[in-house]
Amino acid sequence: MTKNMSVDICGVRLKNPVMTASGTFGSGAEFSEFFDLNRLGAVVTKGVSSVPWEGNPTPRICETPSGMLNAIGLQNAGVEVFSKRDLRFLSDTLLPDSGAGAGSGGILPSTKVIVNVCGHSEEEYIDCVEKLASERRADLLEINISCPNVKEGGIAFGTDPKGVERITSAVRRAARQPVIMKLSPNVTDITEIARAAEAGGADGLSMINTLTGMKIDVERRSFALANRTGGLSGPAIHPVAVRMVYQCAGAVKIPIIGMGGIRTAEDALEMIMAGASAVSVGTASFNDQRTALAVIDGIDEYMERHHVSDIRELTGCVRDWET
Amino acid sequence: MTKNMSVDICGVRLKNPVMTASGTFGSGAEFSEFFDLNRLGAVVTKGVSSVPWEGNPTPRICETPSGMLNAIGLQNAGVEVFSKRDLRFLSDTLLPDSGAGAGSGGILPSTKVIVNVCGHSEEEYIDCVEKLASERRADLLEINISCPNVKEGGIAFGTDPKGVERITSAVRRAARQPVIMKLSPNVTDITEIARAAEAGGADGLSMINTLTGMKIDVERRSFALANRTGGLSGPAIHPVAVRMVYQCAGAVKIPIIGMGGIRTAEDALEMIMAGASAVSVGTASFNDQRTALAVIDGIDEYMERHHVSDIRELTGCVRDWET
Amino acid sequence: MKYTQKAKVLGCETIGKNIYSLRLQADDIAGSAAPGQFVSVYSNDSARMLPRPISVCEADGERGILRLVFRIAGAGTEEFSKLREDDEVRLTGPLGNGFPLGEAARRRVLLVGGGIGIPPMLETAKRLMPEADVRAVLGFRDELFLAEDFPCEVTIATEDGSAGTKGNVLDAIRAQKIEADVIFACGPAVMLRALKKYALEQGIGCWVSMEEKMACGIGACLSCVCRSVQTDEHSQVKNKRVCTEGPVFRSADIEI
Amino acid sequence: MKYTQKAKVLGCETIGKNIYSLRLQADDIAGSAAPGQFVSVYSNDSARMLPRPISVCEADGERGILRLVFRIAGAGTEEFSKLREDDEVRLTGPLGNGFPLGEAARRRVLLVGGGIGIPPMLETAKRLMPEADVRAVLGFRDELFLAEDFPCEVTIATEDGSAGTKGNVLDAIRAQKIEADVIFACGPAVMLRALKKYALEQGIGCWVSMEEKMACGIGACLSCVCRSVQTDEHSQVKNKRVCTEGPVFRSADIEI
Ligand SMILES: Cc1cc2nc3c(=O)[nH]c(=O)nc-3n(C[C@H](O)[C@H](O)[C@H](O)COP(=O)(O)OP(=O)(O)OC[C@H]3O[C@@H](n4cnc5c(N)ncnc54)[C@H](O)[C@@H]3O)c2cc1C
Ligand SMILES: Cc1cc2nc3c(=O)[nH]c(=O)nc-3n(C[C@H](O)[C@H](O)[C@H](O)COP(=O)(O)OP(=O)(O)OC[C@H]3O[C@@H](n4cnc5c(N)ncnc54)[C@H](O)[C@@H]3O)c2cc1C
Ligand SMILES: Cc1cc2nc3c(=O)[nH]c(=O)nc-3n(C[C@H](O)[C@H](O)[C@H](O)COP(=O)(O)O)c2cc1C
Ligand SMILES: Cc1cc2nc3c(=O)[nH]c(=O)nc-3n(C[C@H](O)[C@H](O)[C@H](O)COP(=O)(O)O)c2cc1C
Ligand code: FES
Ligand code: FES
Repeated sequence: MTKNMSVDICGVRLKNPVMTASGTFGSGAEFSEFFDLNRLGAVVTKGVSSVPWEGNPTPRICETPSGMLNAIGLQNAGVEVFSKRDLRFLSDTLLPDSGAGAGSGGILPSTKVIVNVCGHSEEEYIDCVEKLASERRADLLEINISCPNVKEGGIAFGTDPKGVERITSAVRRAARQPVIMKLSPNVTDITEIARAAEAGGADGLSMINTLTGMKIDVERRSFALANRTGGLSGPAIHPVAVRMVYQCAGAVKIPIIGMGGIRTAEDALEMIMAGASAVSVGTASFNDQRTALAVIDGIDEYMERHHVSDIRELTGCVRDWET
Repeated sequence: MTKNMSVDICGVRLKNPVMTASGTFGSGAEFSEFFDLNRLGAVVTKGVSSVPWEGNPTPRICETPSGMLNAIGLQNAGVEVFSKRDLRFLSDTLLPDSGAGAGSGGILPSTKVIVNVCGHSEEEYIDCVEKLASERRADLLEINISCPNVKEGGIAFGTDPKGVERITSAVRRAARQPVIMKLSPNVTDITEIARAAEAGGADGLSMINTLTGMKIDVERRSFALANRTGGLSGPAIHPVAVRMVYQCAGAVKIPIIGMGGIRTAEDALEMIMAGASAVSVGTASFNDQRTALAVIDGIDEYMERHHVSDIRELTGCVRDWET
Repeated sequence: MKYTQKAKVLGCETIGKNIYSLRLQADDIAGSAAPGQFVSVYSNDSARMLPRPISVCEADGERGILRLVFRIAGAGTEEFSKLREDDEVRLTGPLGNGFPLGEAARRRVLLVGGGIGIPPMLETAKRLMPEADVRAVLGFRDELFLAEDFPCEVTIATEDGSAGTKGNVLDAIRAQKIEADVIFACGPAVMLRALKKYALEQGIGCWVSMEEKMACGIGACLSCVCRSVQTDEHSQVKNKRVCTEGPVFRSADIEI
Repeated sequence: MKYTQKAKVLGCETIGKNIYSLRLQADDIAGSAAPGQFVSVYSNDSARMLPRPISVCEADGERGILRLVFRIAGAGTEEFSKLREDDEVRLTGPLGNGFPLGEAARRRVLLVGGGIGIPPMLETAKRLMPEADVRAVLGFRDELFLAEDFPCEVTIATEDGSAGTKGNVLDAIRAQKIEADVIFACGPAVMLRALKKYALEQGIGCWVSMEEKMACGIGACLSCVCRSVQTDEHSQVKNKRVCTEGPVFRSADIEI
């Protein structure tokens, strides 16, 4: 059967809807020892800021049932080194569009690069986004306004609709690439935040970032993380993520990249059926480096088995239960 | 070593800090085939309303990684049958206070009964609470303002601070027993809700109820639950619950009953160290009927091993990580 | 009396495509299980919190051996299919009501099993014989399983016609002109719905075993209800718990 | 080259209180592992997402056999302790840098292992001999394990004095007046801290193997950093990844 798995996100064509979640995949170099990055729809890079960040003290992570907490604190080498080293690596590694053809016999798009950006303040976001403006290898920008581990900025922007609209339009003005706003799930009404981002001019949404959580080491009677709280990710949060994607797909018109606990093709298909145009695999890559590939292959197998010729038939297709 | 495990919740003395989470334990009759309910600090009964409720269509539940979604929809036989049958059963089953003495050689309190109350409207809550006023076997009331599966009332009250304060003071006025407000975790700032409940006169807080989630059956392309969304519970949500208990323990003076994903004594101790005065075991009882007992025994063993003579030494004792 | 116990695996073997037969040393449960009852089987994977309800296929009370026959339907049953001798698995049971054997005494009983609904009919047949006049009609998609274990006369229906009557169990009942005073059945909802209608037409008693997702398995959580015609005494609404009032119901009493 | 592979369990046996020795058929990894490197061991329980880093205790490249020695520290290692012959477990490795064997060539090398830090010193000793002049100091709480497997001269310290010098490894080094040109060590942070100081005093080189919680194990997630004295080239801040720049560091280069 000829099948089309390619999707369009904010005007950028992906060869398939599967990418890697920011911060769980570095810039891809380490994972490229385990599989060919050219199989992915896109690589989403670790959050980058205008200058290098130290991040939080250790312990930065701990395991929880079907998930983990992290408080990396957005350690990163800064946008300059990122451009010179990480984007260069991706340029060298990712092949150009090929004629090997999607179902329709068309062009098979190359693996795209989505650069995740963080900042302590509006100015820092703008500065970083401007420095990325001339980078041809940055196809899309994903703006993290929801990292729970940064005191200033970060989560504050992400939970207040007015703040979200403001930062979105400021970034939108400064950016040359399409802008995807990455939302925090730690809110009463995610659709309000999604609509604010859309109103601010966002080209797309990524959801969800991590749920704020805490673990206590009862033997030591101390927090398990030096930062006290951390972000919960992994299969544990998948039902919350699917719910939020579903809610927002009904509330906004811009495309949604769904993430949160995806480990299998079924998990990814849930997101897609809930309304996501594409998906990211995060924590599950820590359990098996090749998870994203297995998800791609599993979606392909599902489409084959169910005679779905175009993945887009599945986007938002969920219906009520009937006996 | 003589140890005191007994705690005081809103002026009611419990023999130990472990109880059962509402809705996961019926009224205890079914579980009494598996262990002696008199071992528990308290039995918390399934949500009861002024008249019988039908609940939601099936499927009402599904499994998720380290958790489950439920949308029972608060089916219950109504407060009249509840009083005649369930409270009668508990009266007959639970022994009176005994002289078998806590550490101090004092009286060992009997197992208490906490009645969980739900309603579609303020009037229904009041009506039900008034009908329970004369019930001597209802030691405490737990008011569920956070069930996500009820269209009117329910979650609406639970996420708006003004609504929480209003319903709390209305119930407080109508109730003869101490009132514990049960909070929803589906909010941006749980401390705001907790303070509103305290301002309304709540004697204590229960947290957390379930996180709203969704599962999609990709083979059928339909929601896994007839109700579309359901409440996520089980070990998956434990880190979120611990975080919220910790936040609220710093924000209010009234005691907190911690719940959400407790499966082991360590999970319970995390809640206690985060600031909970008592804990409830919910979903984990579905995996093993005797989970609550194992938690009690495990806390006892921990106290022995760490030479903790009074459980209250552990309440809120968590400290920062030191290398 | 319900028991929660660790059971030791005596053997697990495949008896059809994706169908497994698991023999367990489970003294307490095997000693008290009745046909049509089920057990909750718990996963050894800590991410899977809920029990899997599986019917009693055979219960040898004297030797304390329980036989479960199941189809791989997802991760839980897949895990069980990999159990090896000497592994352990935790069970609660026996649960539910079971078939009303008294209704069958000295009458012509028709046991109807469809697909993975066949296993509970085996112990039912064994307990009813020889007092009752027992006949079984078993419906399969294609490949047969368990049919040879039945101690009574067996009529086969297969969807692809590879054995017995081509069609479903009702096609076989009609083709063979099987007469009965009472029907006990387990199988897919469509089959039970057809049997309910058939029993009504024939004016005979019909009991069916229902399925619903379960969390506690013991009547406490109200996950597993089915709609009943009359208001249920326990719930005070028209819902009955499959795990407690069922899984076996008089077909006239419930909506299928 | 790093590999992710399923390894077959050849045997798992206890060699001390809560200490287990696991032998695995893991051709690719065993074939390329260097001493001081580690592997990520993945749980078979789907609720445990993160790998457990375990040091290479022995690697027989020719036969493709890897030996891991670990202590039960929690649910993951408890699960591994129950592995039986023919079970499978997934691994990634070899990971990290390993000890700088070149620094030891033709010199007096002191290998120091404390508690569950002893296992990596075994393969290190085997690879250094006979070229280098190797001596090992092993510190235990009470019961000894692995000490007899070392091919070199071994000095023992026990906290309770039940064998060797009563006290810690430094007490033993001082008591035995052991001299060395270079130290390779693995063990608890307090021990490494003391050795770092000792090496500074003695003016000798010292390399230590560090521990930190890990998520990816391959350098991508920045979970596992330790503080470095100089700005790290990769991170551009004073953090080094234990899984990649380590686990073995020159003690003078990092904060312990
Ligand atoms: C009273 C009763 C008796 C049963 N007897 C048998 C039997 O003898 N042999 C057999 O093969 N199957 C039987 N089933 C069906 C069996 O319970 C499911 O196939 C099994 O639970 C699937 O689990 P899974 O993890 O493989 O699938 P998954 O789909 O991964 O399971 C996910 C969740 O859904 C539940 N679930 C999935 N399907 C069903 C179902 N059909 N009924 C109830 N819960 C379900 C599971 O228990 C689990 O909690 C019975 C069901 C009931 C209610
Ligand atoms: C490079 C390296 C090499 C190691 N080599 C060995 C060895 O050869 N033998 C041995 O017994 N132990 C070794 N350890 C420690 C071992 O990784 C932990 O004891 C193990 O991960 C505990 O897992 P658990 O599930 O039993 O404990 P839990 O406490 O339940 O684990 C929970 C989480 O914390 C992590 N964790 C817990 N303790 C540690 C620790 N000390 N270091 C890193 N992560 C930890 C686990 O990996 C897991 O993700 C090594 C650690 C590192 C970093
Ligand atoms: C270790 C770690 C680091 C992360 N770093 C970032 C980051 O830098 N920027 C960001 O937007 N999200 C970051 N995230 C969030 C993930 O991109 C993702 O939104 C979240 O983990 C949910 O997906 P998952 O459950 O598949 O991991 C990080 C998550 C983890 C676990
Ligand atoms: C099946 C089910 C039914 C529940 N019914 C109620 C209820 O009637 N009233 C209520 O306040 N909470 C109800 N809850 C929420 C639990 O009491 C508890 O707050 C939540 O499940 C988190 O705890 P756990 O993770 O230990 O289950 C229910 C939970 C489940 C799983
Ligand atoms: S499964 Fe809980 S009531 Fe039936
Ligand atoms: S564990 Fe991910 S960088 Fe070291």
